[in-house]
Amino acid sequence: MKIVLQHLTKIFPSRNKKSDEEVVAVSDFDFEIPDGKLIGLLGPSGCGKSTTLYMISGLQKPSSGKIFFGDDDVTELSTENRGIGLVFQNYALYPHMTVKQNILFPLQNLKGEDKMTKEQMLQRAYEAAKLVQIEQLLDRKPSELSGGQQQRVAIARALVKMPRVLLLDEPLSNLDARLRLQTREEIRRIQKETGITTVFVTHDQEEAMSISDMIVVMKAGVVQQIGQPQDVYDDPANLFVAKFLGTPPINVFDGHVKGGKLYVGEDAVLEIGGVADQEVAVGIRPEGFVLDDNGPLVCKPVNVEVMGRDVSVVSTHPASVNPLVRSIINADNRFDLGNESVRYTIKPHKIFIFSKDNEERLRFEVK
Amino acid sequence: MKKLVSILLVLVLALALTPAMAEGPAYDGSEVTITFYNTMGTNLTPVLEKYIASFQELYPNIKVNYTSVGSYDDVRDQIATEITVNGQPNIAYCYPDHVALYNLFKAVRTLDDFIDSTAEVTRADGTTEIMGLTAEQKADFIEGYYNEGLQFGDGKMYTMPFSKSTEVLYYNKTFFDENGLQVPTTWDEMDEVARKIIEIDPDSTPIGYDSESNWFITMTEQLKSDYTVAEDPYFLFNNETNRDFVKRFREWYQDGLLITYKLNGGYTSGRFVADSKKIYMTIGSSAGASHQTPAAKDGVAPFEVGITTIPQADPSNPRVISQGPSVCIFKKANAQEEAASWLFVKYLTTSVEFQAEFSIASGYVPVIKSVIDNPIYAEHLANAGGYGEHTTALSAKICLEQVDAYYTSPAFNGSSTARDQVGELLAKCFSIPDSEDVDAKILEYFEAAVKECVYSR
Amino acid sequence: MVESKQQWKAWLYLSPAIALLLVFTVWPIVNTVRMALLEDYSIAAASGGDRVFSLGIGNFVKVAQYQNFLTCLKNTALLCVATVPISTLLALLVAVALNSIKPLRKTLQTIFFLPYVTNSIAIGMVFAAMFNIVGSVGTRRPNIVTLGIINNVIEFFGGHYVNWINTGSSYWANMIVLIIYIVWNALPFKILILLGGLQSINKQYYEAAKVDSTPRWRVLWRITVPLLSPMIAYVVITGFIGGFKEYTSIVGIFGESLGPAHAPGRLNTMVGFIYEALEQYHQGRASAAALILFAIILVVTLINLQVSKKRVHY
Amino acid sequence: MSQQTLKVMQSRDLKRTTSKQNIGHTLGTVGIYAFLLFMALVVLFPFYWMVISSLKSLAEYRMSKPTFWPQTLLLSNYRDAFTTANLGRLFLNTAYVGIVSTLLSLFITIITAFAFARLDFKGKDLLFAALLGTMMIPGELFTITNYITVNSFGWTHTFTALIVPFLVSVFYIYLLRQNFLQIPNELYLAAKVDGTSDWKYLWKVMVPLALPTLISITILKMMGAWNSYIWPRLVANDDMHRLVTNGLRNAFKDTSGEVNYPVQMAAVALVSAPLFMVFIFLRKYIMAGVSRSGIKG
Repeated sequence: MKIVLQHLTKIFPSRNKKSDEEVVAVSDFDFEIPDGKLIGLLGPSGCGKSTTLYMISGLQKPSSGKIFFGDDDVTELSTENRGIGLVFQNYALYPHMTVKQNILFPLQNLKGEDKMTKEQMLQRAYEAAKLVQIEQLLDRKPSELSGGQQQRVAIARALVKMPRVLLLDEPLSNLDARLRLQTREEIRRIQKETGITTVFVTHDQEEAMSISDMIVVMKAGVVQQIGQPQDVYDDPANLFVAKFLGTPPINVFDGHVKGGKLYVGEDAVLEIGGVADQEVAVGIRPEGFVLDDNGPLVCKPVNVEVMGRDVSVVSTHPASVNPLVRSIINADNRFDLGNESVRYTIKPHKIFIFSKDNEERLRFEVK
Repeated sequence: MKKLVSILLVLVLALALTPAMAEGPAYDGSEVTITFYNTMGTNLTPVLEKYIASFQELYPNIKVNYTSVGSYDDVRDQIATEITVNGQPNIAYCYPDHVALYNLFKAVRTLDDFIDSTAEVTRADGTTEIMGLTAEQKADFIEGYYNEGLQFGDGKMYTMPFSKSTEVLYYNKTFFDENGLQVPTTWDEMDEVARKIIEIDPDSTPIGYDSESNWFITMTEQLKSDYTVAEDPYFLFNNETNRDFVKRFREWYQDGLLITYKLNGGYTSGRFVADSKKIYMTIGSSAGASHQTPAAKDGVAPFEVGITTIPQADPSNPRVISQGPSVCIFKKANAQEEAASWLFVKYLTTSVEFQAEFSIASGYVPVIKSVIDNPIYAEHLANAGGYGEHTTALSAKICLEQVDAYYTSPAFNGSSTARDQVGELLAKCFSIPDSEDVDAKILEYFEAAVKECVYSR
Repeated sequence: MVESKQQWKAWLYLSPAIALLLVFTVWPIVNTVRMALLEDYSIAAASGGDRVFSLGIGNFVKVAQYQNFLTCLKNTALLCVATVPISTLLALLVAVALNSIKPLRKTLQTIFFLPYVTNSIAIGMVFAAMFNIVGSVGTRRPNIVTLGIINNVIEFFGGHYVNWINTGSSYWANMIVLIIYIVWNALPFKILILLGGLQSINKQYYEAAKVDSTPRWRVLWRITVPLLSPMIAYVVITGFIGGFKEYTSIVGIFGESLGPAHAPGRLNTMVGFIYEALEQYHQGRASAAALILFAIILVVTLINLQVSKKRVHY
Repeated sequence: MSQQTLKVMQSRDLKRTTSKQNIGHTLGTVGIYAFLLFMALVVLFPFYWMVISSLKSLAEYRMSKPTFWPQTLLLSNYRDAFTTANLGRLFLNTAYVGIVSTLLSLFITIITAFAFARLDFKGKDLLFAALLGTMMIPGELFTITNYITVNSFGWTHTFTALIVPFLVSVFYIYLLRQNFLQIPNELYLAAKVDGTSDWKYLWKVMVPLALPTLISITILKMMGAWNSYIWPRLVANDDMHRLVTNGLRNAFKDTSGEVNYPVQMAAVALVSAPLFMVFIFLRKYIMAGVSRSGIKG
């Protein structure tokens, strides 16, 4: 089932009664989610990603725009009738019901021809439980489960009625790091197994990148970029997207283009074309640095973090927007902290420049 | 033939004259149901039931229901509410103040036309009676009780006395005899005796009085001073005579001779029967004799109870309060209900057997004099004594001895407030400390009480 | 929040309550207003037939002119201000303490339920037994039969007895007893409500507090109270409303004279005034006084609601 | 955390802290128990008084110096209470009125509180404020008007008159609304996603979660039926419909018409006993509460 969002906009009236200011939570969201894909809605908190999810679920009505499930306009359809599954950030399990009762609950609400017999329901509930591997917990109360287990119950409850669309609201945020890794794989597995079109919301770019077929990066209600995770990472549309994706994050410097040369501070790092002379923001991915004793970029090393396969060199640079510049280099390169300075050349496809005015990407040719 | 004509003539005349004589409707034997609100507990309802049954033998078509409605005040509140939807009972226990309230609704049936009616009604057993009271029946009522029905300012009869009590003086006869003390008949004598008692037993408070209100009102009667009248300006109790007796009794209280219910913080009877901090004389309801009788310890009563009339200001003009329920009949659209109610009221109030039995069961006294000749009641009175259960009969006996002394005070809208106010006033004035200007305070309190009464109207 | 266009659904849910309220609450209120605005209105006179009542504010004037009107107002306010915080605080402490113990917990909970099956007459009687002095005090020749348990305890610890409620007692002694009595009466209900509320607080907050080595009292003030605030707001607001309607407790201790024998009426309240007026069948006057009281309670409740809006965390 | 604080925390003598902590904890616990026991005593005293009063003779009850233990235990009061008043009938009437009015009242309270807590409609706040407002007028003022109303419906001397006028309690609606508001919004949203109607959500989720409050309301409402006096006396004081308190007030009088309190207390204790049993049974539901840990955060 593909989901089509047409000019989706959500405006909240101002909370403060005295001012008439309205809050635009989502602005003109236009997107088609292909059938059977896993889509990650990504952005910092308050960017409108949850609102978008809630509009897809029907829990919130768009101020304008339309939502289609397949070819059906569901904009006016209420949540109960949309046939979706939703996993809440805090799971929202019914505390007074056992796991089994929680999973059965959506089935018991089915009406008309969807109505099932008791045996069918139990069968389905058991299948759903098995899918998320909680079949041995069916008679427990939510309070007797660990966070990860609760999360699985929530997924089972969302899946049990075989929804047309599965929506996940920050599904991993309440889990510890290891569980998070494990669970996101699980979500991916389940999604692949069931083939249900799935939208999930997260503020964790790594999470989004690792399992999504496509990601949507949002900021302040406006979609910044849509694409496959690697494409968005390699080709960010603006400084915000560049900064938001990647760990460690991209290094940003003040720079300028002058006479076909890109300067980072006073260091001319690259010869480029297609960009007029101007002040720019320069973003360099950590993996874009190459140790080179004759490299144009000169930093002052502070610390070396060994990460096993890689080594992260932490240094300073006068033009850096952040206090520290972080590069990732192959561990084969021995690096001596005792040096006065460290010099890099930059991989041209790992460097992005952005307009100072609107932070839009400025594309250039490498000369 | 001539005879027949003359009989017819008499009949016609009688019929023609009936309206002029303002006779009440006669009961015609139709089926009616009447209700009777009272406050009887389960100790009394069997007696009532017995006499309802025997009444219904005479009038099988009159069905009598009774409802026991909590306290006297509960009866009043209940009826006052029911009147608003015309749902009042036919007959109810009442105190004069209650009737004054019902009169605001114009809901009470006056009884004069029934009392005077000479219409004959036939009973089920074939005998007849007249609707009204015969001269003998009328004369049989204890006058003071009967006149209570007439005190509503217009000279009309609103209530019939049902069962009565008064205040009597209980005294510790054993103590009085041992110390050669005279039982007081006047307030002056009481003063004297009390001062003697306090010397004999400094731990005691010689006199207890249960009802401040009764005391105040009785004193105005005994002193022939003004209390209230049933017309403007209604509240006359703020006068010098009254202030003076209040001041005098305040001295008693301050000297430790006297305690009242409110000032004592508890029943004075509790101290009358106690072993220490005793009260030797207490004035209370004649119906409460059992409370004034000490429980026997190991089969021996601690002391003998004496009962006598309350002290007087002027022995030649004795005055005691008339208490206890009367009954009133409410107006109803169906005149037959009113007539049947009257018949029932008449039956209960004039039945010697009922009055005797009810009085024995309740500790109240009968409202008709001839009960004394009733063998059962006579036997009851013969049992009168100062110990145990015999005190109840003794107090009844004392009541019956002072039938001429009963007074009643006017009942009108505001009379119940006046009653409450003078009671509070008495306690308030008694407790004025010596450090203050007693006369000025008394005057101030009297004025405030009158103001409160006027406000309540 | 789901934006529902189905207004009618809400009204459907509300309809039974609204229907019953219209008949048994709103209509009597309307009738109250009517009676208050008819000069010298009395149901007795009205149903007697012929009297016609003219419109006017005479009833309100009459209420204000009552010689003890200010006393009534003062007592009402004083009792409210004193009893609500005390009873709420005590109930909170009991509820929290009850929630924090293990042994004896069930037994104590049961004990705190017992007041519900205790007849109200018994409660009144106990107080007389505790504070009441029987006998005469403050006369030239005092003669005390018993000082009451409380005074016995005071004397046991070497103090001087206090004339709490009897002839010659001071206003403040009366007030203290009243406050104790009212607090005592209000406690079981408040404990029940707060105890119920406590059950819905997630234990994790307490665990978190323990990890942070938070002292007990701070846990109470910084965690329990805020999380319990909806229920606290409830008991405070209803407590104020109840406090303004205080009357029966005064009768319970001082009898119908509403004060010690030397100063009857000294402890009268607004509702006491209303009762008296009703008893004298001055329905107009009673209605006017009720509306005045209503206005006062309304203002206080609005203030309460405003405060709780800022302080209550849902 | 600065180096200094770290050092302070590390250098603490844990052993001494442990013993200090134990002492502090024990003292605190003792304090809590002392407080609770004292309050229990205070709260329990009237109940104790009710029981001992029911065992006193009338004379002892009227004594100036109240006794804290009856001089002679008069169990006959209980016999008298049982035989004089028609306790069986009174009890059945009261139980009937209590149960029916509690059930109906709970239903109305639940749906009304739900509307106020969960549904959006125009004028909600205003209506709620108005509802609260009705609590502020002394109910005594309503008595006569309501009596006239009930009478015009022809309800006098019926159980209906005892039940219907008091079905709506703003007091309880307000209480339950507060409770409903505490239930996390997510559960409602989750239920929506699960295809639940508002109605079903109310009964399947909110009501079970508010069970402690609902039981509190049940107790209060039942006790109301046990204690109500003025209204029942007014509208249904006949043998078929009389309730406990009315029956008891009338039944036990001494000769002078005064209430025989000891016997009355015995009767009260008798009729309260089953109620007490029910409460003991319900207690665990109130105390059990429903853990909210299905919700994180």
